[in-house]
Amino acid sequence: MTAHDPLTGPLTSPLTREQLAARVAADIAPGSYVNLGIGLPTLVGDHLPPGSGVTLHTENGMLGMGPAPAPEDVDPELVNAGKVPVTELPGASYFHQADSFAMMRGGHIDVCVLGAFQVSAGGDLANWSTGAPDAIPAVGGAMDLAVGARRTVVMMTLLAKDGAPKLVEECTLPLTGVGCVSRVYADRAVIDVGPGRDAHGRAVVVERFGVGHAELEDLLGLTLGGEG
Amino acid sequence: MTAHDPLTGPLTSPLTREQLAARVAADIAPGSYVNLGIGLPTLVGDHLPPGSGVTLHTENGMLGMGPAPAPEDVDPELVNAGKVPVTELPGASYFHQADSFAMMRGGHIDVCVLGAFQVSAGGDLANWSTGAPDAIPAVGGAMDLAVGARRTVVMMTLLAKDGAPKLVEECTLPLTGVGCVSRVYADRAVIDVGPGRDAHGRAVVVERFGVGHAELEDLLGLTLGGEG
Amino acid sequence: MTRVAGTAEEALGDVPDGATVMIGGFGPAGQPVELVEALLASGAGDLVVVSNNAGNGDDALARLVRDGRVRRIVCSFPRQVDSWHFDAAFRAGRIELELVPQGNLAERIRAAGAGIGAFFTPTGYGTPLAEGKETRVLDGVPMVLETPIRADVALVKAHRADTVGNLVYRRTARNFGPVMATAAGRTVAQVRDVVPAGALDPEAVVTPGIYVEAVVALDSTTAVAGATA
Amino acid sequence: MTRVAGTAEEALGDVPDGATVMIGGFGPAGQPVELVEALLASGAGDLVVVSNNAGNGDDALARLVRDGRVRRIVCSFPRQVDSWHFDAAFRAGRIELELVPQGNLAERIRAAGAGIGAFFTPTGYGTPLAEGKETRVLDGVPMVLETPIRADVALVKAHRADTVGNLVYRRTARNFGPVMATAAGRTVAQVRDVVPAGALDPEAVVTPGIYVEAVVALDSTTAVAGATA
Repeated sequence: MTAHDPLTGPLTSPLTREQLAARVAADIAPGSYVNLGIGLPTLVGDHLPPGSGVTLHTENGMLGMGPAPAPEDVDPELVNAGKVPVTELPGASYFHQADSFAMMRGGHIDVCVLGAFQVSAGGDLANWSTGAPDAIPAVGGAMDLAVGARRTVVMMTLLAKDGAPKLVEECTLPLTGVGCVSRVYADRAVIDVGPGRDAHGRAVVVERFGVGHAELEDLLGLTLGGEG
Repeated sequence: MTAHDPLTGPLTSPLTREQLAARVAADIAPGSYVNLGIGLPTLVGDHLPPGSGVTLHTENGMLGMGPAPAPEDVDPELVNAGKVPVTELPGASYFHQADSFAMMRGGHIDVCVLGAFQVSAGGDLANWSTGAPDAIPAVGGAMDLAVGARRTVVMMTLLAKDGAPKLVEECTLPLTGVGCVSRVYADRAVIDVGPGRDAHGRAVVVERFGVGHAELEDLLGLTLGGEG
Repeated sequence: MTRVAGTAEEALGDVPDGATVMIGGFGPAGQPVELVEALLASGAGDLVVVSNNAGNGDDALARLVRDGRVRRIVCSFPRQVDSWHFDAAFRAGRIELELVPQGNLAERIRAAGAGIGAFFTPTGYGTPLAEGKETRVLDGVPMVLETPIRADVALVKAHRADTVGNLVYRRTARNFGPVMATAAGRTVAQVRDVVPAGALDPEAVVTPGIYVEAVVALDSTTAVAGATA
Repeated sequence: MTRVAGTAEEALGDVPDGATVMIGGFGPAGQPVELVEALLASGAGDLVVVSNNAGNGDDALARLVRDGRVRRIVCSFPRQVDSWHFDAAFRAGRIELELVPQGNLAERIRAAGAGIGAFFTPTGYGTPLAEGKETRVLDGVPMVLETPIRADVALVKAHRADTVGNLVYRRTARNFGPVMATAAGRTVAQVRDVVPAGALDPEAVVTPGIYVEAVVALDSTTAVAGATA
């Protein structure tokens, strides 16, 4: 299995953040309506080819979001869900929070790309709480995004900073949503989970980046489908 | 008990339709938001004093509805809930059906004036179906209006064309809403029902027009409160 | 991504037999007349129609009913002075009717578009239209559980579209269009004209283009006295 | 009938101790800063605040929290890089938190304004935030029953009002304002300017005046680069 064309041929090492963003972007069909979660997924916007007709939704109330403004054009009343200044593209529209989440929760967004602390083979997602006892809890739109889009995918590193696998048999952190993730895009592999897992309940490797199938299984401590 | 001032003193006969409309209008506080049901209640609009600041809602999607247009200004896209052409006053706004009924159902309309086939002493309303077996059923917004406004009042003749009382102990026709009407404005009397009925469960006469208390009780076949 | 179609037929596309079709409008105001004509011409039958009314006079919806193409109608006010085709079909038992209070109709359609599985409302409690439905007293108010209404196709009329499918409406013709547009697998809008993306005020868009699969400009769409932009 | 007030204090009016107060805004965008300052100055305490965030830096909401004036906050995202006052109060157990997913927050507020007694949503199912809540599988999807959130007073920021209280907003500062305005006993809006009734396009009004008890024009309300009408 080889890496995707835009990444210029088979890779012998994990993807960089930008390569990973490009890989996610390559799977987004032209004309899609897309929500990019805060953090890593935001990078995907820079890799959507011009003329693809992809429209970005931001759940704080806008369709047709454009890239960051020039410093002199920053408008504190035009921000994305990460409260970062953005711009307005032709054909944009604004709506209030209930309408914006109705758009998300009603299944109208084609693809939602989220970050994650953990994803399970069954597609469960944990991305809002580290479970640390002294942490200040905050959830924002994470739970709505997780279950609302037609297709929810995760973009993350395969391992946490401490080396712990983030693709797991069962999530140990507080859940964001149950069985909601269909694919994980990680630095070392693209892996189908949830509805796309195989008949044995195994996550299925779609593509590997500089790592063998067995090595991937060792890293994760999981048996994975999609051998070969 | 005497008739209301605008009606120029005590009356010795039942109110005309226009007098009744004026009587209803006299009880609407300045600045109120009001919905007038189709049919008889529509007449109330003509009796709201200029400068009263009363704003009319029409449930097909408008606040700030004005009177009928001149024939040359009729716009088929500007109609009231009875599908009759109306006009737009300064400060008007348009909204879709879910927003319009949210406004009604959420308790934001101060007063809703409805017609009725029957009203019970407990404030039950029957105004959408004659119960005739061959009738084509139709309900429109009647059930939403009945229970949605802060105060729902009924404007009707006290007796049906066949002489049957329309204020009754219990409605026999299919209900529109339960315990939702607080006052009945009729050609022969103003009568409180529902939450305004007395401790004996009797409807309470507030005002009579050309008819004695006992005579009213005879007409209706009911014992009524508010004697004297 | 929204298609800009050249004709009502092209905008309508394929509507299979048995489809559920929402039709906007409150009486004639906001009724997508040419799209319903196209639906009539398409020959599709065994339809479930969701619409506030059941046709006026001999309009296209009335003719769909007359011709037995509508198996079932979900509707708040089928009876009108000129609803003779519906009246005849109903009395002959040739059409099923689900009568829904107008506010429940709007809210149930919104629920479908917004991903709400069911909701409790006071409307209809204790009336024949709530018979057999689950009830519950919430905050002291008796309420009825109502479920979403969704469709395969929604046909709506708006005033103007842009090329990415954003819609604005005109006066009380707005009525059911914006909620129906959210609740169908595919929404088709007829408009007076289609302007370039960026020509509509983003603050004033009522239906964002994400809800609109196709638009078609038809001169007749806003044929009213004193119609302005 | 909407009051046009001359100052933030006059617009705010009386907010009793123990009141539930909705505060619009998503972070700083759309936050009614001067109205919250007026609330702070009013001395009202024991408040329940409903707001997406729990204050930024030393802004008025953060100072309400710091000064122990907020008993409980209903909120989707209290944690921010500069939410030090909330963080300290929460860790010290001086404030109760009801953490609500943002879409549930918006929809529960809308439900209060729309007369919906409760609704089923998939959001949060199977997570700690749905613990103890009623669940039901609807159409094959497991859902959670959520209830309305209402307030005594809503404080919102809009871009412009007319003299009968109609509001239009600006860009993503719209966020929670329109739903909060529907869900409170009394809604107060700060705006950049107040224009005569009839000066706003009736098709573009976002919050109809029926929802607005008072408006106040404050020059600072839209203090942004490139702000236009």
